[in-house]
Amino acid sequence: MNYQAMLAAILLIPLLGALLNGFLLRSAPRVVTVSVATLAIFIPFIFSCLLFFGPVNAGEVVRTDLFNWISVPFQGGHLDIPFALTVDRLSAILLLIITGVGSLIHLYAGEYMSHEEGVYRFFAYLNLFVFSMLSLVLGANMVVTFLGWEGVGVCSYLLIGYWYSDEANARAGMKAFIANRVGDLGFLLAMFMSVKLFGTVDYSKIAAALTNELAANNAPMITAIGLCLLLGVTGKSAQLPLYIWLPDAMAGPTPVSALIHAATMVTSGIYLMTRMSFLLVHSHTAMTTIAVIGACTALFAATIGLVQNDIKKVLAYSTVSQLGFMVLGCGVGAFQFGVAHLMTHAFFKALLFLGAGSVIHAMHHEQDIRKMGGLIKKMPITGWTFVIGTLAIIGFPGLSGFFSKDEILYNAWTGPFGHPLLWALGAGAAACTSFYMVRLTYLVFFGESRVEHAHGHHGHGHDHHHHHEIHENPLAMTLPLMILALLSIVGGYVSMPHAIMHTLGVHANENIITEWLSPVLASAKEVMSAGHGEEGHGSASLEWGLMGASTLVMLIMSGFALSLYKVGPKGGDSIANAVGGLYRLILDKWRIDELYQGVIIEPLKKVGDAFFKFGDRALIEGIINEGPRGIYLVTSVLSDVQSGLVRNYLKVVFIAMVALCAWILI
Amino acid sequence: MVSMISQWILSLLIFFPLLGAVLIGLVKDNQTARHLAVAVSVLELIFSLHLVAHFNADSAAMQFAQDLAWLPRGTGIRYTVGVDGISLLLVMLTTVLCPLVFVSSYSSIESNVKSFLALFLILESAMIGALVSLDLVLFYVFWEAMLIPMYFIIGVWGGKDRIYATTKFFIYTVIGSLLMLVAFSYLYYLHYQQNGVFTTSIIELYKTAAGLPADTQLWLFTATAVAFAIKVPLFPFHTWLPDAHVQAPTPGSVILAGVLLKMGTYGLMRMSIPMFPEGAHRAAPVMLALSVIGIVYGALIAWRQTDIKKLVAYSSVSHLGFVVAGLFAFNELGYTGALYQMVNHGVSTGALFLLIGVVYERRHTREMSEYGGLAKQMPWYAFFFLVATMGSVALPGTGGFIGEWLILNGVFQTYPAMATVAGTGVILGAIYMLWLVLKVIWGPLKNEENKKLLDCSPREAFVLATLSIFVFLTGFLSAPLLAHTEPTMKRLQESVVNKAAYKTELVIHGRSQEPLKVMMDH
Amino acid sequence: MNLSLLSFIVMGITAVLLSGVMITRRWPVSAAMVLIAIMTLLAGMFGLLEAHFAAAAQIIVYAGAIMVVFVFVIMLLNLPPEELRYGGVTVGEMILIAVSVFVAVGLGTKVGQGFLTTGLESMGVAQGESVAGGHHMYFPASENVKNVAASMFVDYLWAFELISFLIMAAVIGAVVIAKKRSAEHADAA
Amino acid sequence: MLTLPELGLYFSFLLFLVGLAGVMFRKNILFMMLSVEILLNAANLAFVCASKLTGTMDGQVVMFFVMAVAACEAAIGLALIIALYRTKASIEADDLKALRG
Amino acid sequence: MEGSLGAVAQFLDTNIGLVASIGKIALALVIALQVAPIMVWVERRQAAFIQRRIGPNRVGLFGFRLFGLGQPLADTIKLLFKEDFIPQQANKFFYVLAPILPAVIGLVAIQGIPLGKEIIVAGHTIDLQPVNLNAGFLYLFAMSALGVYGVALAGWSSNNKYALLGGLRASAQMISYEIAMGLALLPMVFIYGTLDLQGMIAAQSDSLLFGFLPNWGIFLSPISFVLFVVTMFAETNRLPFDLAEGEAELVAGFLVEYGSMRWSLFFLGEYAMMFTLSALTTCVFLGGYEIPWLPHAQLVTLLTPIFTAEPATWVAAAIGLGVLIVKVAAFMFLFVQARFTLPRFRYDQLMRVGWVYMLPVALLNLVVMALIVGFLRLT
Repeated sequence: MNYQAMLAAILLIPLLGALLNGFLLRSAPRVVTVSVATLAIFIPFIFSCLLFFGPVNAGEVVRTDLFNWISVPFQGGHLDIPFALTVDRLSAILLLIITGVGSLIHLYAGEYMSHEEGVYRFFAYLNLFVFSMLSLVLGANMVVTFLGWEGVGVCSYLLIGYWYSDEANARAGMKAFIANRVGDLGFLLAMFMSVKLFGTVDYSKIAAALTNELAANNAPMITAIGLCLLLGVTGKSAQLPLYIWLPDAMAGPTPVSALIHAATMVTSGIYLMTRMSFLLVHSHTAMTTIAVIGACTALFAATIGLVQNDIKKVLAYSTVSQLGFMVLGCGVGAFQFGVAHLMTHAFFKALLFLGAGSVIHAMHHEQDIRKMGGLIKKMPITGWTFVIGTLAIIGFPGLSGFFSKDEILYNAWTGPFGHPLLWALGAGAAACTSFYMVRLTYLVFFGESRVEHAHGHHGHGHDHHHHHEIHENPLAMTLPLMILALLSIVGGYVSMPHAIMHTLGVHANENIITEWLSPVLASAKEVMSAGHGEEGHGSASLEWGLMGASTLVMLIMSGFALSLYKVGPKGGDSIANAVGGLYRLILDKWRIDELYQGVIIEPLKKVGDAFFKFGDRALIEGIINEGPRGIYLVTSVLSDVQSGLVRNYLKVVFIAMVALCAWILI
Repeated sequence: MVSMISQWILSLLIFFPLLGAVLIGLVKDNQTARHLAVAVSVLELIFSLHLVAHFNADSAAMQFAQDLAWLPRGTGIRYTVGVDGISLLLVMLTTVLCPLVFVSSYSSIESNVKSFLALFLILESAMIGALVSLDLVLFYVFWEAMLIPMYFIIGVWGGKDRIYATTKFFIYTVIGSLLMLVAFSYLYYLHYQQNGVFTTSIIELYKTAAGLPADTQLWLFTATAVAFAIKVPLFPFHTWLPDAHVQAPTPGSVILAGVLLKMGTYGLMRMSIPMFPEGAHRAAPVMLALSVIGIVYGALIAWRQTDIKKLVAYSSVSHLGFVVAGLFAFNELGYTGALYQMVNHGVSTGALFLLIGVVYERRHTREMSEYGGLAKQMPWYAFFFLVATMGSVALPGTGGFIGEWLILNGVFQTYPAMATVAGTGVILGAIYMLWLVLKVIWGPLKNEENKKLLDCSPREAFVLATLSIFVFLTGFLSAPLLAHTEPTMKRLQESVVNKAAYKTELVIHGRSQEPLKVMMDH
Repeated sequence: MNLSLLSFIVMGITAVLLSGVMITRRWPVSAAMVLIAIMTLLAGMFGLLEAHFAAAAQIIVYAGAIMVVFVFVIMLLNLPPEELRYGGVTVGEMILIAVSVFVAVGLGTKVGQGFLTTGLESMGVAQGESVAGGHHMYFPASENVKNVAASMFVDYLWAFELISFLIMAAVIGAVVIAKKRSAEHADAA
Repeated sequence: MLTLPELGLYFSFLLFLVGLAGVMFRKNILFMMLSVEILLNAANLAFVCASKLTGTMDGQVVMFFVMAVAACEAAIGLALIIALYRTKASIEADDLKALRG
Repeated sequence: MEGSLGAVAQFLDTNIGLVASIGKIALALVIALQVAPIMVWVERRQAAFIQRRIGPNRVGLFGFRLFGLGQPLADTIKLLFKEDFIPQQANKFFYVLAPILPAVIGLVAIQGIPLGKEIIVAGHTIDLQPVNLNAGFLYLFAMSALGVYGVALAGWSSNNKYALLGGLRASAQMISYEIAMGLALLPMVFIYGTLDLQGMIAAQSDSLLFGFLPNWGIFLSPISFVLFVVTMFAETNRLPFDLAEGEAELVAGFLVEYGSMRWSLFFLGEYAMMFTLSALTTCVFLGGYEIPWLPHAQLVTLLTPIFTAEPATWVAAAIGLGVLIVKVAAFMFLFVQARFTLPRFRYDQLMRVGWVYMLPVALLNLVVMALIVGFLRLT
């Protein structure tokens, strides 16, 4: 099997799985459905591994043109957009994450969804999602990427609204889709601009066409492309101002949250920016805007996370915040660390979500952390893996989050587009992260058990189920947790800081991720180094210092959280009461939803109503309906001339005829 | 043999449905008549496949042409028909949609079945005639002939306010077409003045019209464009559409949205733009502005509707705005996108109307609030609804995406700001379509009456599945489809950019003698 | 003055006179019969004009079919003779008739002087006459039917087909209009 | 020189006048229709004469069409007469003014 | 004497056409006038044979019985001397006119039949069709179309309800069947490509199927033939289509108030029309005066050695006339045979047969034949 065919198979097998589950296996036993769905991801995972360690490792770029998709004459030539797939070192990473984490989550979901009816739908959507995500990362041009870009949006829409019987879920899905659409418009415009500027949408061709000269001559256009891409990223990767959909998206089943809203889909923005890095770096404005947006999002979302009580909501805001870190990384020019954080985040956030799911599953869809506590005794595997995840995310030294986040923060200070202020924002976000994650973990797994035995079940799709003792979930659910926990521990070593490397005596110029991605980022590096004389302006001591500072902040905040909440969920009340207004504002998520509702949605609705009632009904229809009335007035006068007597008409004919002949005579 | 068929195929396509209409008149039983109508339309589809099979994709000429004497020689009015890249796709759209509509009408039409079927076949005949005619008078005849069956279809089988709706529809369209007639007559006269002979051949008149002074061109362009804009319908002329759609029976809505509206854009593409390139250039900003306004305006209104059909009707206003915008981008991307979007809109909106018809037949209401949660009771219905919605919101992978992408891309190349505003239509499109889905498909199944609803019958499922397949097929197979149109688009671009006459010629397959004359000579 | 001209004039005058007779009949049957006579005369005139097909069609279609329908209906209704109301004619109408008679006679004298031919020739209408001067036609008279057919099925094909639709519509219309509405009668009774 | 077509045109004029008078002055619909037949015949005569005059066949073809129209007129007209007679027991034109504006 | 003879010869030479026309018309009239009396006799005798009785066989001339051939003469004399009366309430003018119309029309119609090919007299070729219009075919149609008025007027003018019903029936019936009749014959027109009966006969002198069959219309379009024969019965008001007379229901229908010579005039017209239509059938479908497998021209060349050039044509014409009369006689036989063997239709059946069966079949036949002919012409 050659690599081209393998590439195609990676893309198409999940689609096949989706079609099988969606159409043929509707009434198949659950086991069959789950196995088909999982295999449809696992086989591509094997292929991905083969590709990863085969040609990609060797530095090749595998490309295959499946068919000619769009072909239009354009400006004397031809605008050909093939359905082309390509895998290079960047997409290979994502390929592994998507298929690998995807397989684990499929496995997990098979157990998690065991109480559901008609589960084929869920797995069809999930496979379809993987297909879309793969076409997003494998697409060799922007249009194929866009296919995946929107495709993941749709799948996310369908999965968020999976339990559609509750209208709130469906609304959440709709919100996600529309927020994504706003971003997609940005992507679309970016595409149009690249067509205008380069006459192509193929990444490699754009890269080839984009010379420094061209960039200099078309600086506004480049900036516009960058900003439009950023709009796309804010939509898909839930950045300010379009992040609002992600917390609501937690309405979907938890495996979905893990796969889509933590590990894969939301990170596609980072992928896109890395993919287009060679272009973005030409615009200082765009890069700075990206960095600022990222940093602000990181802090902003983290503040909301501080006070949430829903286990998934906390994780959701945490995701937004972490995505902000990644965007910040990209924005300051450290694309490789953005990708690294993407990877580690995929591990530990998926782990956290799955852990949360495990808890929810065991608690029969109870999500309020105030009603949990002490679960670690009943669910040891879930509990301890969750703790590992928490440590990873808060950046406990040695775990994966520590390395990737630290590199981003370091570059936020020293990177080509970095600034200490950005670092400060990032560090603030990291502090908040430590606080809320520790709060969450402690309240759920430690302390007194606050489980209400008589609580009403509001399970989705369950007509009735028995309340039984909370206990550890079966292996199908815990195995992914353990694997992900392992990856969360070791995953960070790919982006080990220089300083540590030197200390450890690793003799390499760059850390693994930088080395790995250097072909992809080569041209961007070149531009950045040209723009700033030398790469970065940091030093080993600065690096150590920043590392120490963030570790310190993490420890302090964790300790603070522990001390506050060791008495239970009421532990934070005193502070909350002290800053009452602010607390409620944050609890209401800064009332951003309400702001949008009041400033954008409602006025638009009013405009629509006005258009309909005034524009259509009154104005246009008025003119149309009143016009004939005037005509009627005129015609009614004329119609009186008609007497209705045939002989009168004939007399006219007669006279006319005689007169005609008389005229001939004369 | 093949050349013989190629020579007569268009006439066959035009007149075969008429024959079917006559046959239906002879049949006694309603059910037999329905079968017969389906059979006729399927045969028509099979005939039309000949066009695809033998179309020369490398040529921009009018193929399968036929040029026969019609009215007395001195008038220059001839029976000239032919197909090029522009009309080919639309003819195929028509022949594909019609059988589906007939299949769907098994349950949606219960009174005066035979008249309905006969009228519908006449309509099909007129639509194909209008798409392939290359003589202004012939075109005009078919153009008006489309109106009559539709008038009755809405007026007889429509909803409560059908008479109002159908009269409005009729008057709007007739006013437009009279303007067009005036413009054509003037052009006819001008040609006579310049060349000393009368002709109504569109191909000949391209040459005459392109040479006219700019002001004349602008006037003539405006007159024809208004006629076509009413049919499209473009923004200020659109108010007939929601009424007509809401009142029309399901098959009527489908064909109205699927094909009839395309006649307007087709007319712009075939007549207004290539005939009066100078005028078109002058009017382009206005046309673009109107279409962009239409996109946003239609979308916003659609969002606020509570009547499902009205929502989809306004969405048509919005979608057709894209098409017109694409036409006036004046580059190949725009034209191709517009043409492609015509086809896609026909498929996806046709599917939506059929879907509305399915529930309307069961519940006899189109109020959104009456529905909700249908996914539980009707999973397949929900599936088709989603597919049609996705087609309508131009999701990549559906044909709508390629259409809108090309259009917006084309417009962006010339008018970036307009394209950006039009792009918001993409967002608004998602908003109102998903709103519709939310209110109809998702949510709890609250209404007691909805708990008894049956899922799609095999017949309905067949129709909807066919359309769904088309939604995706057009999304991936665009390159081979668009290859047929490429030379035509290039020619169009040449003529528009250079403000020169649109050049094309008739390709008459086989011998060109007129058989009647041959018979008379013996 | 040759034989055909003489018979043409006689036929024409008879036809006009008979038409005068026709419109003053009291019995519809008489009027119909007179009309048939007029048509037969006209057919003869057509024959003299070398329009043989027209002549035959005049008799077959007009006299043989249309008038039969008239007669049939008249007989079916069995109408009483109509009272003629000469008093109903107003003074203005009398004057009109007088003027028209005057004009007709005047025109007749002019026509007798060959005014029409010259006038038409000067307008370029009467080509057939002017080209060869005599009774020349482009189309030989012996091929009349063929010529008419050639013109009808080539130049006027569509008109011909449309006429067929018209006739079909008329047939259907006639049947629908004249049909006894049995249901309504039942309701009334 | 006196020629046939020319005379024929004159006769057709006279026939037309008489026919018009018939339609104008008779009150009985049946007579009006018979007079209309005269009008049509007059027109036919004129067409045939014109055909002869111009040496083309068009006049005779049109005459044929006129005849077809006459047939339609007769069919519909007589059907109306029967229907009217059945409902109103009269075919006087003056008795039928229900539709007068 | 010599001079006057010369003047006569001179006159004959210059006005040969006129003289020949008068002669031909006279010949046709003689034939037509003989048809009625002979047919009356034939009809009675044949009826007798069918009914297993003897029939009129006594009246002869000068003591010779001649199978009763004198009977028609006696009948004629009787009819001539019967009282001629006009009913009180009848419309006198039309009552008198009515019987004359069919008789005249019948006698006029027969003039359109070609009695033979041509004869050559003193170097002048004389066509043996009494009235030779180039649209002779249409002429016969026109005449047959006018035939209805006699019946209709008779029915109306008698002022008798039976008569009126008979007249109405006759007019409706004849209109109905005239359409089918015309449509039945149209295929023949375009098969032969002419409306001229002489031309049609000439076209039939060829042979078909390698000389196996004569090239007659009956073989070229058998459906037309069948249709035409049926409509012929209807057009002439003969049984089984004699609804207008219908003794049992309408007591002789339109004839109820007629007697004596007026009554016999109807029969004169009816028989003349029967003869004409039979002759038309013969001309169109059965080769007219032509002897099968022996075209006229060949006959003349066969005869020329025996009789010399010009008389040969005369003999050939005589033979032709004989052949024509034999063929027509066969049809007349058929008419009579049908009258006494078939029951009468009911009126609604009659109409249904006309409109629902005959007309569509005729139309279909027309279309099919048109396609075949068109195809053959095109290739």
